[in-house]
Amino acid sequence: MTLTREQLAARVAADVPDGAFVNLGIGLPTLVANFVPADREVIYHSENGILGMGPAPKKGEENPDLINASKQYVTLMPGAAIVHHTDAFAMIRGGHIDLALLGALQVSATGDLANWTTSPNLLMPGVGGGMDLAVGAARVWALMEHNTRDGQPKILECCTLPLTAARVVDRIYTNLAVIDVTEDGLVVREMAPGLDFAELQRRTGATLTLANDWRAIGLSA
Amino acid sequence: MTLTREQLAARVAADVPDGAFVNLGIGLPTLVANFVPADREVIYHSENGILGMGPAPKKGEENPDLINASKQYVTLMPGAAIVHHTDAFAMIRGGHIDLALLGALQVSATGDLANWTTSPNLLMPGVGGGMDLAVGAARVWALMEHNTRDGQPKILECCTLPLTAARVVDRIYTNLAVIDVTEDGLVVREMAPGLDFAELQRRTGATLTLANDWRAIGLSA
Amino acid sequence: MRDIRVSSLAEAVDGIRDGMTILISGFGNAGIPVELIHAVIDQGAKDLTIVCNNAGSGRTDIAGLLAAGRVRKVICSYPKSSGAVVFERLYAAGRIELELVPQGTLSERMRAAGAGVGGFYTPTGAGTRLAEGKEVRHLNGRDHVLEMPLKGDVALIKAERADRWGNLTYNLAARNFAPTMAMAADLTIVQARRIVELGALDPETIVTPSIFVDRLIEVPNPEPAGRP
Amino acid sequence: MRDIRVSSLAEAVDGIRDGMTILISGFGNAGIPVELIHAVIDQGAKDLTIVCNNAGSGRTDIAGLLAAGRVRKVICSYPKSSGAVVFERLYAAGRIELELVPQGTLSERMRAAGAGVGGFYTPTGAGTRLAEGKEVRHLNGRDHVLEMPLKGDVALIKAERADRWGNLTYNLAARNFAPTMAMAADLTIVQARRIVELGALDPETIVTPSIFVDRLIEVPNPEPAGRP
Repeated sequence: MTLTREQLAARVAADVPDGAFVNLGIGLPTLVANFVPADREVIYHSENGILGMGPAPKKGEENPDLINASKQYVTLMPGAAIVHHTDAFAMIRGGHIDLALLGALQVSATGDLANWTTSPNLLMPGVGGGMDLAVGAARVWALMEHNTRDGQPKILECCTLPLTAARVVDRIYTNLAVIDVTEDGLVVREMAPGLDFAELQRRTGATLTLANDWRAIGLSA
Repeated sequence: MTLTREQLAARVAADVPDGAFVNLGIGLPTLVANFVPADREVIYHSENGILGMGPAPKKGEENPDLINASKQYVTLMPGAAIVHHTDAFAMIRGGHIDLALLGALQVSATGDLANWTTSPNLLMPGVGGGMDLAVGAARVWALMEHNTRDGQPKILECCTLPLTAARVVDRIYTNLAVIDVTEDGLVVREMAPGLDFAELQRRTGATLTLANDWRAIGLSA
Repeated sequence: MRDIRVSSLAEAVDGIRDGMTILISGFGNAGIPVELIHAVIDQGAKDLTIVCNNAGSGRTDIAGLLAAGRVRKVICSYPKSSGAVVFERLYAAGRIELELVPQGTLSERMRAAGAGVGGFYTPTGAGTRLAEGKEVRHLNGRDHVLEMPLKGDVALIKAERADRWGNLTYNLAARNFAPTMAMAADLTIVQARRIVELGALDPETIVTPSIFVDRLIEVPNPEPAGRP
Repeated sequence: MRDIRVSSLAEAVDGIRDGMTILISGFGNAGIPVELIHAVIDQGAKDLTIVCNNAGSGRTDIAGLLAAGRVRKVICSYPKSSGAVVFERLYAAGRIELELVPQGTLSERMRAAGAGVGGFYTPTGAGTRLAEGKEVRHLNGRDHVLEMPLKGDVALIKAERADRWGNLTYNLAARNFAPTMAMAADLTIVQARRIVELGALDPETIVTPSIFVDRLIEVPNPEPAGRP
């Protein structure tokens, strides 16, 4: 079996530490916040100048001057701070963000990340803060489907798409597995229930090692 | 005759433009503020994070958290802003300060400034924000006695003391003359009443040119 | 006396010339100085380079400036926002130049211009296409790219409150690039929702100090940005 | 839950080790974290490098740390303040090392450490003794010196108000180096005159956001610095 988007988000959420400063990328990472246990106080950073971002406002209470990096309406938590863009990026680039959850198009065996353009000729590209986050955050977790829609692997020995940053990803969460990027290569910590390692390897474009203490991904969602 | 310290300060003050952002160095420059005409709104910057510094407080109203770069108690003008040190120096280094009035030990014919140490071996030196101000301010005026106590010239072809910054001084005010540093060398705009040019040149270690429209320094103090 | 208030939007943008580089505050639709941009459209300067995080959405403000054919080049991090139809059309047609800069580097380059930093090394972008042709240096165990200051001839800024010296505050996340851009231009022009008496702003909570601001106009009810 | 409050000054400075670099907020006697410095004296770490604008006056706090023989090196812009008798004596005796840095460069180097800048070019100091041995580069028509980030293992910070996340405000010009130093250290330790409820500080007027602070202790009536 493979995880749904919600199951994947819930699995990632289980690992988000209490009290951490976290930046959530656009898409799947944003979904993670919905599954973080209520007893954890996670402080969300948005690169347009918010530290301590809260959930979406109630209908009718949206403030056009209070949006996140994905341009969605948000709220502030008690303890939030507003800063300007350069300071918001000092938090990122200076290594102060504990954890960045980033969507990925490809990840290499050495933790190279490609997540900003599928286009070799950069037609209508947009990079946003992705390169800053990938390079600057203390830990980077990449979230993605394990394979492309047409079945191609997204975990590769070397990325074929333009890089966002080299050697930055610490951990990969996919709908099939949780994989650590280590100095000894890619180590599988968890696999989707019922999946066997040979099948996982077959669907992966880089050599995997199965951890001795691997386990099945726990599904809470 | 030669100008007193007060006369010199008053002469400089007459040239401080209305509405300007000005940083006053320690010593003689600080005295200038006392002589700026009351109808001019000059905005004083202090490198420890004050823009819009006001005069000394009344006795008994001193606040130990409100001091200037010389560690003297000051007040705030309406319109003042408090910033942190790095931002205060961004104002200096980014060229935003219209005018820095700096005390000088020596000034060269090309506007090199030496004002931070008299010691060739740097025994107990202190540089403070002098190099930043000399390099960063849009205009730099050097204020000093024309000669040392033992009669040596302080305006020289080349400074003999360690430099604060090269080619930064725009104008020199001394107790004998007002001298512009130009691409054609040092041009005397004003001389102390009664002083003749030959005498001024004799007391100066670099070649001077007397401006055609030179005049005697007006004494208001 | 320092009093930088001007009496009309036309006066606010007076003197902007063809070929200038204009920094425009805002992120998404928050903090975009709509009325100042429209004044630039009316004013007529062309062949402009604009620096802003996004390349405009809808048909008004930034998109309006692009649609009017005034912009030669856009320097930004994320031109492809939803609704960036005008930019998309011009870019696809090869009628506009794009310099894509990582968002943090964009902000830091402007900060460098404002703070007198002549250039700086950052690991952001190293080993990527956006660093092609740039000097790379290994520092502290990591490849860094040399990035140069990005200075504006003009900055157009939207603020919340202001006084006649030019001290500014902003509203929430509409602050974004404005304080940095205000530092980074030769001529910083501000539209504020409200101009207050000198001394009414708390010195400790002013975000942009007056020294970074050159012209000020009150626009009490600014239009939202990115209208269709 | 994020709650960085600690219950004693000893706990606040726990773990500071011999040989560490400590950034100490303050300019003159404003903003010096006197009680934290005294806790470091009590704690006993030695062979320290301290970074602060001045090298202490009187006999307490920074001067006390110097007098206790704990400091190997001072990095500062202006050691010779009036009353810097302890430093003067140690320096004259060759018992302390001094790295003299222009004040703006000192601040900018710490900011670089906090903001992930790997190095930067500044015209300040070019052609002077303080640039001897440093790389010089001609940029934008002017000589620039390459300056490297200055990072602390620890920062000792004095603040006015704080909350349990570590958001900070300061009092007037006691702000000075604190916000920059708070960014620039691995372990930022703060003494605040008052700790308030989370949410009591206005998000728009917080000066140091919580992400830069690691430990917090309330010191309601701090001693003045520089006592004889």
